[in-house]
Amino acid sequence: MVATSHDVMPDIELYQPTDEASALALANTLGSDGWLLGGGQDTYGWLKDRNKTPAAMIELTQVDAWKGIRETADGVEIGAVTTITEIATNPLIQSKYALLSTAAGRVASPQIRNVGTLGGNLVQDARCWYYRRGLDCYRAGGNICYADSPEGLNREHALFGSSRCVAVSPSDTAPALVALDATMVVSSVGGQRLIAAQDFFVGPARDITHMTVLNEGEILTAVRIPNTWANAEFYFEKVADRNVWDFALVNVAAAFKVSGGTIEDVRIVCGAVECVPRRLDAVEDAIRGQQRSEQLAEEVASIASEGARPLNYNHFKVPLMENLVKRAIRG
Amino acid sequence: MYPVNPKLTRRRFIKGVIASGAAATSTSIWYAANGAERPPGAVERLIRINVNGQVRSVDVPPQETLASTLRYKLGLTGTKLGCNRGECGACTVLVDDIPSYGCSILTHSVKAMRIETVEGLESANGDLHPVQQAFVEELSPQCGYCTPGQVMAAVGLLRANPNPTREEARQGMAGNICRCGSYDSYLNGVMRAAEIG
Amino acid sequence: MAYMHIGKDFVPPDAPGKVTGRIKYSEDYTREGMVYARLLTSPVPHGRVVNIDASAALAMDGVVGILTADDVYPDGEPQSTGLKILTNEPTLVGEPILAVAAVDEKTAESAMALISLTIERLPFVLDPLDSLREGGADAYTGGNTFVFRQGFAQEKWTSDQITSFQNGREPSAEPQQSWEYGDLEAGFASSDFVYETSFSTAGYPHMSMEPRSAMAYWENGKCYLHGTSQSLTALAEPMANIIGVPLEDFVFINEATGGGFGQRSRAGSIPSMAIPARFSQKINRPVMMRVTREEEFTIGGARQGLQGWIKVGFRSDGSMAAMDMYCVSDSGGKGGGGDANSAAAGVSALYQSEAMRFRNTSIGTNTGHRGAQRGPGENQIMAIVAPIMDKAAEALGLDRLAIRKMNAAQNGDVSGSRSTPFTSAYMPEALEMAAEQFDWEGRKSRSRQANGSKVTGLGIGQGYHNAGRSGMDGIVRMLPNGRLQMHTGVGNLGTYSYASTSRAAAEVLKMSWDDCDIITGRTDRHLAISSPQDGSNSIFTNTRTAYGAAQDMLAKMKEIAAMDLGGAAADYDIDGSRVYQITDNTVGMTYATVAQRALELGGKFTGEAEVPEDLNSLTALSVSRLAGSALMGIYHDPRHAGNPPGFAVAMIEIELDTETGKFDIIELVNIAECGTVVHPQGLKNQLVGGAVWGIGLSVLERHLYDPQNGIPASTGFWQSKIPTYLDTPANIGTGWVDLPDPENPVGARGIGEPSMGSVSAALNAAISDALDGHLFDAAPVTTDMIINHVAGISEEAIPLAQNNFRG
Amino acid sequence: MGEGIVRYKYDVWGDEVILGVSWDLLWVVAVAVLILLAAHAIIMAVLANKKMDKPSSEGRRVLRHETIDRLFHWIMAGSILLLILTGVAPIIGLRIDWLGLHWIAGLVLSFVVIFHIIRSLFWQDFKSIILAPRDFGEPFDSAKKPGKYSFEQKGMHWAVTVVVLAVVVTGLLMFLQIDTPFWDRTNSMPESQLGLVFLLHGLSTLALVALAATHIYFALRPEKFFYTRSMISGWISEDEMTANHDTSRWSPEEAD
Repeated sequence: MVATSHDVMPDIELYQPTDEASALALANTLGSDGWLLGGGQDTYGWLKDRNKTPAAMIELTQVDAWKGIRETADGVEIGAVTTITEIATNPLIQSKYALLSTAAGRVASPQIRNVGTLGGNLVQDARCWYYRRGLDCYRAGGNICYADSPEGLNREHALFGSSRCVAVSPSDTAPALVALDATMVVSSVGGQRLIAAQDFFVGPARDITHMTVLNEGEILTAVRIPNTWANAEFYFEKVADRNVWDFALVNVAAAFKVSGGTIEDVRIVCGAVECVPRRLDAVEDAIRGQQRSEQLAEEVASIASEGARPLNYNHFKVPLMENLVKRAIRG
Repeated sequence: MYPVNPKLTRRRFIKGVIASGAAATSTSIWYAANGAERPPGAVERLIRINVNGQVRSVDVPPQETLASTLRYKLGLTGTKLGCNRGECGACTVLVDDIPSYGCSILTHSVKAMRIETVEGLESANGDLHPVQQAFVEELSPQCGYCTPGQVMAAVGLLRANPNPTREEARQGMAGNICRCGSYDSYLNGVMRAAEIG
Repeated sequence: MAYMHIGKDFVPPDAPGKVTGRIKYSEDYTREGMVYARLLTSPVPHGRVVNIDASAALAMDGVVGILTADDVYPDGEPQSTGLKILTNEPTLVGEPILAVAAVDEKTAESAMALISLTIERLPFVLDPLDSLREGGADAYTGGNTFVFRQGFAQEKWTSDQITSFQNGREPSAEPQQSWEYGDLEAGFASSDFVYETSFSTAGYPHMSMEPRSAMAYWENGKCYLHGTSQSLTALAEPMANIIGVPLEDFVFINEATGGGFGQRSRAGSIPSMAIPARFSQKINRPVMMRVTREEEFTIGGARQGLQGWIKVGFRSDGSMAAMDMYCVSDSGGKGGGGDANSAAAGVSALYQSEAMRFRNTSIGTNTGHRGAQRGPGENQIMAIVAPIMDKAAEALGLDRLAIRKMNAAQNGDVSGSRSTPFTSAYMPEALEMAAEQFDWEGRKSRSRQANGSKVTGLGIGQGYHNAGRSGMDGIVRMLPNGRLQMHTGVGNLGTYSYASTSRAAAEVLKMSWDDCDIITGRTDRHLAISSPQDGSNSIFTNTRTAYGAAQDMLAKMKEIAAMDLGGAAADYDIDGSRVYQITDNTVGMTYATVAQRALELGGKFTGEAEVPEDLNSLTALSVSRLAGSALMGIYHDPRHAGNPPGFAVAMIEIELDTETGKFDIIELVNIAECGTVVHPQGLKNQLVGGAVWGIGLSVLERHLYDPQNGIPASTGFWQSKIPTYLDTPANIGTGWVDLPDPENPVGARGIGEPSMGSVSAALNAAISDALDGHLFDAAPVTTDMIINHVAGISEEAIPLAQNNFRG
Repeated sequence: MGEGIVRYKYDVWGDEVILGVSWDLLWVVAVAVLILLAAHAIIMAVLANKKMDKPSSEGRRVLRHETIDRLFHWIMAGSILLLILTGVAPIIGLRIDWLGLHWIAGLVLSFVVIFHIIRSLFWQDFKSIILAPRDFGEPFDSAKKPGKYSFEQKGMHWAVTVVVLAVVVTGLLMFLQIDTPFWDRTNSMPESQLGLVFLLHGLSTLALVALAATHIYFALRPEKFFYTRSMISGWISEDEMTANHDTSRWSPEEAD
């Protein structure tokens, strides 16, 4: 449907369950015909363009059980339909997990943060413009990638882990949650499963048409952040063309446990360089046990981009990624 | 010769129509179809919404955006559509005091909430809201198309933070594009509104 | 001069309506029985519609009709590169082919999927150099360029010529267009520093906030069109021609326009408004055509991209001895423009090069509609030239401010191909004022200082545009109740110039602003012609007409007073809405009384006789309809002599982070040199708005097409990167020189465009400064370019490519 | 069933082009093959009551397949099974990193197929596998015994040949359309052609799935199992040879 500009919401049914059981039942019954609706900030464009044509929307934001931020025995649990603004401004998150509140504060624009949910930010679809235009590319179930070709416009695309599709993970909160060793709580009528944040996202090699491991009928209902990284030293930075709305060219989320200047443990995760948030294990290994310093940052930064396979127009992401890692280590 | 829109287009379309529960019948456009074949549990079309302090009854299809309801059902055309994609802010309205893009929110999602638009800001005796007054005094608007959105964002901002610094105001207003580039003048307006408000 | 209104702020009558949402833009109207049209647009970058089968769509419930190019052009489409109402020969993706009307938009969109469109695909090209290359595809069916009065033609260079150009050497091909003054060779021979480079500047879309939606209906044989434009009356007559309705049967209604930056000035660049008009005529229902953001991108116009070569020579004192410029201009799939020519004229005006040569070839590409956009040409080239000026200053050991002063335009100077004298020019004063406000002397030592990964860069930029026209008309009326009715044809595009220019009339008549009404918003209010509101000309052009019309009224009032109270007209003066005898101010009559007398007297006093003969047709029609209704002041403005320049100077301090390629603007001042200030708040808005636009040009905005398929990538605000609050400084310093221009009765000249060029130039210069004087020779300079430069990566960008973000 | 045999998509300009085969057919093929083979198994079980004599595997052994050919067969079998497995995984929703394995297996298959073609043309008894008109009478006349290969075996061989060649050629064309360690994809094939290639690859895959299932089924059948053994160890017994083959048309060497 690329031939012409569509702009009006076509007929789509809407369900507004107010309890978990009916929401899960609806998700189960409707399967792929049911569109899970959080804040809708990555929904209405698809629908207005008629590039996605679900029969119905299941609004999740009326289910109180999936809202809000709760302190738990071993950390904090955030309901998946909690708004990004709430996370960015929540005192508990700000004090213990400032990495997440900072990242949340850099998402899109104030109004999008006011309505958009954490779950929506995590499961949002790829932002590759070819895909968004409704072209039948690999990610849309087709047999071609328009971005990964000699003349394709791939300035914003992946350095790593591309397999036919070169779209990147667009989320700002996802790298933060991976860095915080968060766990995703996924529910369905069949029960609940817990998935480590790192395993929640999926690249094109394993599933080219999805960004997460959620199956039909499953709903991301909460995110649990363990105490492990509470009050650690954090670093988040996002570099985007414009400072509002735009998705990261590269972002970095890092957590450090530092004692006497020595890095005891660390997590460094980059977004927008791969289809999933990219955990930089090699850098982590290289700096664990070392003194956190400018010099260390300089030494190990190049490890960050090892294995990068730049496309025609995204070579700049290599130094940018290295620089952001450098800045994270420098603190 | 390349037929651009052959039979498959039609098939995809028909599939879409059937999927959306609105199989084309021969009577009064979509309304009958929508009304007759609604699955159980789906939202009721006839709703009452609180807009600018008034409760209004209105027939809203499940998929309708708030901006559409306001503009085309309630005649509140102050809320503008600049992009219809949440990329500009011209449609900003307040939902329970929170600035939100009217183009990117369903009317049904906010039917239990207080909706305020630019038309609802003046006092009963016709006095401009302090933000509006300040925007006039600073001549913040240029072409004016983004102005209702800027006004609503500013009102929302000042309700949450009555005395913002200029930097806080800038961050708070950031979800509104002004193609004329009047940001400086709008910020002057916000700061003045905070003074007179 | 002490003015009553000129130079004073006021509340423009539309300002309250803007903050309350009460003012109406075209899409805010509705009408009984209105149906909704949506556009089916071209899926291919170049093609020919072979067949349209709409039978299934027309059979659908709720569909009212379709309108095709065959309906609007029964005798065939006009053969030009101009945008068509609808077309069967699309030359860009998204060009409107047909419209469908239905009872609601959703139905119209659904109906579109039922229309079977058969299109023959034709070869397409997205970069002018690809088309210029031998064997390269042509954007149009008849060639790759359109020669005025001659038609389509084909322009080809050899591969060697293209490659040599891409490698930074002077193009050797014969240009389509050229001019020259001075002795170029001698100029370069006498130069102590010569810089030569190829450069490129990207085109990008206008993206006015309001999409060009329009609604039309017919009533009693008259066509009523609710539209959007940046000119009101200047657009009306040609719009009537496009629709095919006599001017006297056409009513154009346009109270407010959601932004106009060049592409809503003339009817030819917004013919889509004729779609609802013709559709309504065909189906006999009011038709609303809401235009989407994506459609606004494709047909809403874009700046031309320039691929050029430039060579500049400076003498040891810093004076610019010679400038040679060769451009290949991207004319897009429709439209075109004179950006390259204006760029050269702008350099000539700003830097007063002693010798100069300009050459240009315009080539079509199957990309978006092109045309004039805020400072077309000047603003792109200033971003290229400003860093070169700094390079020269560095090479010659001069201060960067000093080299600009050395070349600055002053009273008596001339510029351009015809060595036209300025009506007045005070660039040195503007530079001085900017330097003072910015504290250039205090800041200049911070240049290139590093603080961690951050480096300070300073930039000075100058902007110019020819900013004034003449030859338009003015109408004012005095009602018997003493209220002044100013019938302005100036459009309301957001500059408030419709109001501020009208104030010249109030000034002449020394009237309280409260007693004045601006009559505008729709042509059936009988308005005077204005010039098209592009080229920063409104303030100059239309204060002349308002002033002249008021002078005519003043003369008539004195004549009536003399007739009734004795003496000669010259014996009378005015104040407090009274005409009185100079010798005895108790003898006089109020404006209201004069107006009543005028109605009794009729004839020339009420516009029923002795109407100026050379009035434009639209003004003449208005006058004939107003005749006899009130005391009238009617004026036809003669041509002025000279070039009224609009000048601006900007200074910027940035802190550029070499690790991220991002920068903060620490300080930005933008100073106007535009004659007498008429409306300070309006001028300030132009200066801050121009600054935001300048930032967009220099670092952000883009216009992307997929090189493989010709489909547009940047159809929304997101991908076209319109600057936001957080990409622009929280404070922008402004100021103005405020010296009167002799060719304007209130001393005013325009400013809208130069206020942008100054900032785009200063910012590019500041970035270059922060990077040790590195010249990108391109605009925009984007984050990735800066990162690549710092990292020493040369990305696989095609040299001079127009169509990728690398530029 | 679903959308028929062919799936369509829109190309970048909105034209309808072939996307590939409808994978619903995978289930059709799977079910059809299962039914047919089950039917065959039942019939055979019924016939088995008539007590057919099974030739003894003891005694003198003759060489049926040389080591190199057995190696070829098993490499080919392995690669095809891996190709089917990795190719089908994403279709049935298994989230595995399949593409690398798939093209490596595809390359292996391509090489061994080329090897086999060359070897069969110059070093093997090519005639033994040729389907001659007289072979078609074989199933209807129990007196007629085949040479080295039975009619069914020849049929299977040629069916596999055609299908494998189709899958290899289309596979190689598709290989050019992805990034590999050897090259970057060029996007040079028009979308309509690309779709055709995908369609042929898909159709041949479906055929291959059916053929592979059939082949494996027969390989495991007790009365044919000595052939499978011969593909592992190379020999069959003289009894098995004389019971199933016309020794005037096939006189193999004695096995080691």
